Amino acid sequence: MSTVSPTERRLETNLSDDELLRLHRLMLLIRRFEERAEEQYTRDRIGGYLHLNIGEEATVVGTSTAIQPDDYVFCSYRDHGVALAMGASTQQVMAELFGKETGVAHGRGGSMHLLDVKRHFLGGWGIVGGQIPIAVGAALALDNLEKPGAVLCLFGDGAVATGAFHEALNLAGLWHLPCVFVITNNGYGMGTSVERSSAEPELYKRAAAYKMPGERVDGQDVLAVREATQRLLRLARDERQPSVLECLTYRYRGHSPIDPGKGYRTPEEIEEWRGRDPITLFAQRLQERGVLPDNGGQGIVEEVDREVQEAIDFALQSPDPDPSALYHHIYGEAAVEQFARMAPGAPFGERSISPGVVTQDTAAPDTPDEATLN
Amino acid sequence: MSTVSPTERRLETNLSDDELLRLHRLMLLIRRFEERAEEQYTRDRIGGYLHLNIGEEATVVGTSTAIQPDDYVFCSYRDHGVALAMGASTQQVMAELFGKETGVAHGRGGSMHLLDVKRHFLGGWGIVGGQIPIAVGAALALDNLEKPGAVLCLFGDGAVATGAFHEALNLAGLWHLPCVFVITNNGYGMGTSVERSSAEPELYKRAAAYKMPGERVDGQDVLAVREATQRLLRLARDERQPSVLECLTYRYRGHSPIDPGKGYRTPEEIEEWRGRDPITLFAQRLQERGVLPDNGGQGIVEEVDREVQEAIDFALQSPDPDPSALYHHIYGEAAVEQFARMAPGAPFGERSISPGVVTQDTAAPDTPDEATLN
Amino acid sequence: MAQITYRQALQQALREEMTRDARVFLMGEEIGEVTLTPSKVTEGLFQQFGPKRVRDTPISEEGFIGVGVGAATLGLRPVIEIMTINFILVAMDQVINHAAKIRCMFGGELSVPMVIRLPVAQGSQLTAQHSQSFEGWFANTPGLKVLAPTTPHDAKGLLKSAIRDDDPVIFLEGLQSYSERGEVPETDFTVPIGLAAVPREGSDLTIVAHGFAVRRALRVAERLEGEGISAEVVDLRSLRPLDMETVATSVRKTHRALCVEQGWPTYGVTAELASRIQRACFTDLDAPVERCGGAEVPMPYARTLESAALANDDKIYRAARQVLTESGMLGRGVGRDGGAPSGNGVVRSGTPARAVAG
Amino acid sequence: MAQITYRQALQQALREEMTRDARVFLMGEEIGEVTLTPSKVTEGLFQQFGPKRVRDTPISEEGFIGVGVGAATLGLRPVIEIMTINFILVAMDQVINHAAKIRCMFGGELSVPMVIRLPVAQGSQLTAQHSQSFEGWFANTPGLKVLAPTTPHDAKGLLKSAIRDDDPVIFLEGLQSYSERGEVPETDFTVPIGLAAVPREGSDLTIVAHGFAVRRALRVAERLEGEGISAEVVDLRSLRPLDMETVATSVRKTHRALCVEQGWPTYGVTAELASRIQRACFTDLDAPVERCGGAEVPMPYARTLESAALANDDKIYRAARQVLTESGMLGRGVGRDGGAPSGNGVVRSGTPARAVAG
Ligand SMILES: Cc1ncc(C[n+]2csc(CCOP(=O)(O)OP(=O)(O)O)c2C)c(N)n1
Ligand SMILES: Cc1ncc(C[n+]2csc(CCOP(=O)(O)OP(=O)(O)O)c2C)c(N)n1
Ligand SMILES: [Mg+2]
Ligand SMILES: [Mg+2]
Repeated sequence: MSTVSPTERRLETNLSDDELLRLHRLMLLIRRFEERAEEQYTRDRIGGYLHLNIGEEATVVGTSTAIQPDDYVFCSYRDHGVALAMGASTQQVMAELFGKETGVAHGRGGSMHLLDVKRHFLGGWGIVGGQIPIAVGAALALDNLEKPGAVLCLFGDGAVATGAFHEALNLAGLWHLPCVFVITNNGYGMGTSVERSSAEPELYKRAAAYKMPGERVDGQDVLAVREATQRLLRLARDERQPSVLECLTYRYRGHSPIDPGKGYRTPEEIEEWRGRDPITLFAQRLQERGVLPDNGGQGIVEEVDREVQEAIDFALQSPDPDPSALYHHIYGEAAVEQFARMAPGAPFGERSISPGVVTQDTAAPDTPDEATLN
Repeated sequence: MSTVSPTERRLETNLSDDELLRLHRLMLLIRRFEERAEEQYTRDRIGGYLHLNIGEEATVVGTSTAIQPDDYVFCSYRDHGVALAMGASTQQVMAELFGKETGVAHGRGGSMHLLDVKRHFLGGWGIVGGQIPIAVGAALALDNLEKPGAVLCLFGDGAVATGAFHEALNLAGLWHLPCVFVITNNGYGMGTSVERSSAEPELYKRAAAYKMPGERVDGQDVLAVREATQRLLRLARDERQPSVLECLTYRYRGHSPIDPGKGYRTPEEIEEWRGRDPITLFAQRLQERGVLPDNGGQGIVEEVDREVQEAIDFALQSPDPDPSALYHHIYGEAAVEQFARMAPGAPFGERSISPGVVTQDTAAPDTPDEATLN
Repeated sequence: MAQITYRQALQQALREEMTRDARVFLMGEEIGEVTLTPSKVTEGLFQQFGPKRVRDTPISEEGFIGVGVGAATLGLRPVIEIMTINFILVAMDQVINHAAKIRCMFGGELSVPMVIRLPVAQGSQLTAQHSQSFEGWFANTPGLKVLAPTTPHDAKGLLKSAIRDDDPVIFLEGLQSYSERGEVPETDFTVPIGLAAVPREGSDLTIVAHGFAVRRALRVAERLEGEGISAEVVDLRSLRPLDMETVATSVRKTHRALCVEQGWPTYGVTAELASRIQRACFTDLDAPVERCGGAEVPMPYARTLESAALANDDKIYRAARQVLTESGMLGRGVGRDGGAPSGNGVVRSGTPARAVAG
Repeated sequence: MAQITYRQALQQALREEMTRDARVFLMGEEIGEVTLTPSKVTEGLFQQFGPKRVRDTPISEEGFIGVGVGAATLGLRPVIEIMTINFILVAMDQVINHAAKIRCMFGGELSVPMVIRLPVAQGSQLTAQHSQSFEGWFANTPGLKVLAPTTPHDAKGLLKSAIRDDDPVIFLEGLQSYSERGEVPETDFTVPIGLAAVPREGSDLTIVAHGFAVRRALRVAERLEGEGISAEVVDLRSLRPLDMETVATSVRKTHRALCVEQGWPTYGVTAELASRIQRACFTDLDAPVERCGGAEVPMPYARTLESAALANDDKIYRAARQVLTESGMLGRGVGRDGGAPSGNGVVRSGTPARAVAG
């Protein structure tokens, strides 16, 4: 892992105290949310994969809060933090992890596929690199529709090796699309270090291949991340110049629950990064400035604890999706008629035991296009 | 199309006269071979696609003749020139275009899939970018087997936009594999100019993304191309340092017979490039040095004409593959027994009209692995 | 009604939909500034609608199909042309893991109203990497719809339906059909998704096919008519959804079925058809459902080999005679000009029996 | 004979073949320096054979499968692990357009002795992009062989055969099977490619399956036995080549067939099986061939939905009873604990008849 220059302690910013506290609170919320999610996972209330942002909060919050209302955000399966920083309901996010009908994806997507269309968070995606061309497509839509706004596309260091990354960045550069590509470089893709996955381990330098500006920022410093993201988003919006931002950060946990995260990292390395914990660092700076009380803002901590506990309670009390809704949300409404001649019940329709019953897409808005466009 | 600096006319080289004449003769052979192939195509003796190197002879010959006996060469479907420069039999190459059993691929591959395993020419490939990872795989084999030698991988400017390019170059750079990536930049992928396909139109600069050296050379200057290729192959062989070489050249013809090649290029542009014809340029230099007689080496021209005519005669007289051999070369020998229980004639085997009869792979050597390794 | 080509019909559909709905836009290689696609369907549209509505792309199928998916999630209606079906292989992840999954995995909160146009062809000596027909793979994928128009009429009507549809549609075009002519209404019409057509009625045998194989089936039916055999042809038009009602109604009438495809039959489209027909018409069949497709080889270049590999009229004809023979309608010979069952080693033995071969 | 797990059996095969033949090498993500693959099959091999024989890769499936193809053309024998089958979608072009085509399109002058190991699983709440089973697409592709061992014995014997084979082999592993134990000879043995197995004999019904569905079929057969029904189970072991002899011999004996798969049945593996069975056993069948597979939806996350989507034991059991009922062997009810045919809207009507619904 490349070392990063130590975060500078000055707090030069024109953010108001309230705004600063909001960033702090979001980072705390993510940390707490994920610690509790981890615990719920061991209690078997959450299944499948569970990829945690713990340790990466400054990068997550610094990027996601840098957007304007017209912007859109995409990220990988490591998406809890982004969803929360984008303002998605803590309760509905937790409910999604619990696989409940009240979840942000109605229990269909789980941990990896959070989203909040109203807040322009267009999802967590499970195939490494897969969301990058899709994000570029969103930028193209803004361009074609002559909308303001830009797209923020987050992905990991591991995704840089995929063909999808390359094709997408070339298209964005070629077509001058408003998109900022953020590499959340936490040093590893599963157990593979950046040095073992990238011929050029200084990942931001890849930008030059697409004639884009590329820069690197201390991903533990929420304000530095936020400032850089804001600047590059402006460049995207105002000059249709896409760019690459590499944030150097670290995940404290393993890749997912089955990975203890230790086989490929030394205890010293983990300790070193913990010594630069983004929440602690920012809290210190806020205290120095007098924004946070000296007790580290115990009130906020308790508030966040309560919010997460309420989310767990909400999730627990929420209904499971009804098995009869299995065939909802597979196709749009028109499919009911289109599939009628192969469906069960039709004269020569499905006869096997688990046929494809097409039913109405109840959750989709009547005009999903317009709904998504806001 | 980016302009290239004019070829310098000095003939500084330590090649012998014979060697210089050999390069000249190869370029002539390719030009003549393809002109005649084009004519045979209009006479319907050749079918499918036919992608011509005409205009690109200096790049083709300069690269392909730079290899050492231990090296391997891969290229795209625009492969006639490479096959001939690699020393494949003119007759067997023409026979392949005619779809004859005597062709280099026994009539199975046609124009796009020439090869000559003995001479280490491992093929013309039809999917843009597809051969690049495969070439890296050959380099990996050399590495794993601790063989000397390097791999020369040719592809077009259009291939730079593919994910395969990116993934392959990253792997080669990461693993320090002996491979030289040659971009035959003829300005266009079909009707799309480099400026319309690549965010960074100076394609050699892409090398930096993989921490490789990248350079650009005048692709109309056979000696310059050859020198650069030799140097980079040495770097690959001796220091396991892969690299990118961009050769600026031009195809006089359209992409393939159905494309007149005019809708996207001005007559002026075409004329300009014809004014820098690689064969004429080299002939002039050879004449200046006195290697070629002042009549431009009419003897060589006639020799080449004869060679190509003989190839056409050979192809015409060669037998078509027998339809009964349809199922040859699909699988190795073991398949005959493996597929017996679904084959026609088996108790419950194939009953449809065009079943998959597996028959012995007669052309494959008994131990293809060792045969290919030489 | 005007007689126009399949190509013109598709172009009309694009032009009309682009005019009707500003959200519709095109992407693909060589579709715009110059039209060097084999289909030539988009000719003139760049000039009419400009560079943002008709986007020429680099050779980045995975990239620009992904871009289409993203644009669709924001409400645009991309219509993407892949030069031929063969090149979609580099983009399968975007089609299968993304386009087909999005509506479900996001609980209906996002949708992908996108059309991917895929010209399909076998033959013309295009060889192994350029002569494939794996549309069944898309038809195997929930979340996708798969259409395959055969006539100019259906080409226009179905493409319009596909563009207006809220789901990702794989739209298979017959590369061999672009110049075929047919009647196409000048009105703004659509052909509904999910209905097969019966371009020829008959009483002795049902031939089920899609795409270019339908044209072959029709020619074979004509040839059979000359021999006093009445064959009905079902043009599926849509592989997913699949109109089993039309197929089964026909087979229930004729008692015999032959399923034809251009691609490789083993695990191919005809497998599903034969399987469903035996299920729906178990007691109606006078002979096992027969299948006919291309030889199971990567397509070879040489003409001799290629024509042996294609699912050509003659093979379909012989397969048809075989069904009729097996059902007892014809004698054991394979008919006038059919000769021996085939030149490629098919050993037939009437109704299956444990043969000695071993 | 030693009782070892499926995982250990595969690992033994790799270790033995790597020891026997210096040309064999491994590639894949997370297979080496640390083993973070779900399969964990390669554990310890990096330490034993070093970084060139066990190559950890970046996330570049298209790239490193292509690298495998290239290394194979030069005579090496790559064995590539893709973390799960789902990720092969980014590399389809290298598998289908390259590995499968090379021998033919180069007239037999090159070959690709390569194995691609693909763990397959449904369930465990891995959701839409991580819970697929499209092995039929490979089985549809001439030039490939497709194996699917179910037991530790076959896992080892078939992997060794695959590595020694001169053609590209798609090797499907059951992600749910890695910890299952079974007897595996300590000798150097191989299981020949192209032969199905009959892990359980019976006389009333043939259940044909591959991979993890075989284990389910065996459990269902046991349950049926308790009800006096004798089911035979055919474990295909290989999808391409397909051992129709074993399948048809069984069906000819039992007169009833049920084909089961974990994936989506429409245009899936069971389509081919049912189609071939009706062809080979037309006069032997007492009921139409039945099929059972996963629900045709992208796999949802919630447990309630996921378990409704999986082709679980209960569904297979009910499908088996259905075949028996239709053949007249059982009464019209669906049996003791089967209850109504299903909770998801299947309307059954005995032998197919033109129903009124229309
Ligand atoms: C195409 C593809 N290959 C493999 C995987 C399995 N996989 C899931 S996450 C991951 C590592 C990704 O690392 P990185 O991009 O650095 O993101 P991080 O997990 O560190 O946030 C891998 C290999 C996948 N999801 N998609
Ligand atoms: C993946 C893929 N997409 C599209 C094509 C169709 N196609 C064949 S050649 C070509 C242009 C390639 O241009 P370039 O790489 O510059 O090579 P050139 O023809 O100029 O030698 C295209 C688009 C293909 N063969 N493969
Ligand atoms: Mg990472
Ligand atoms: Mg070019």
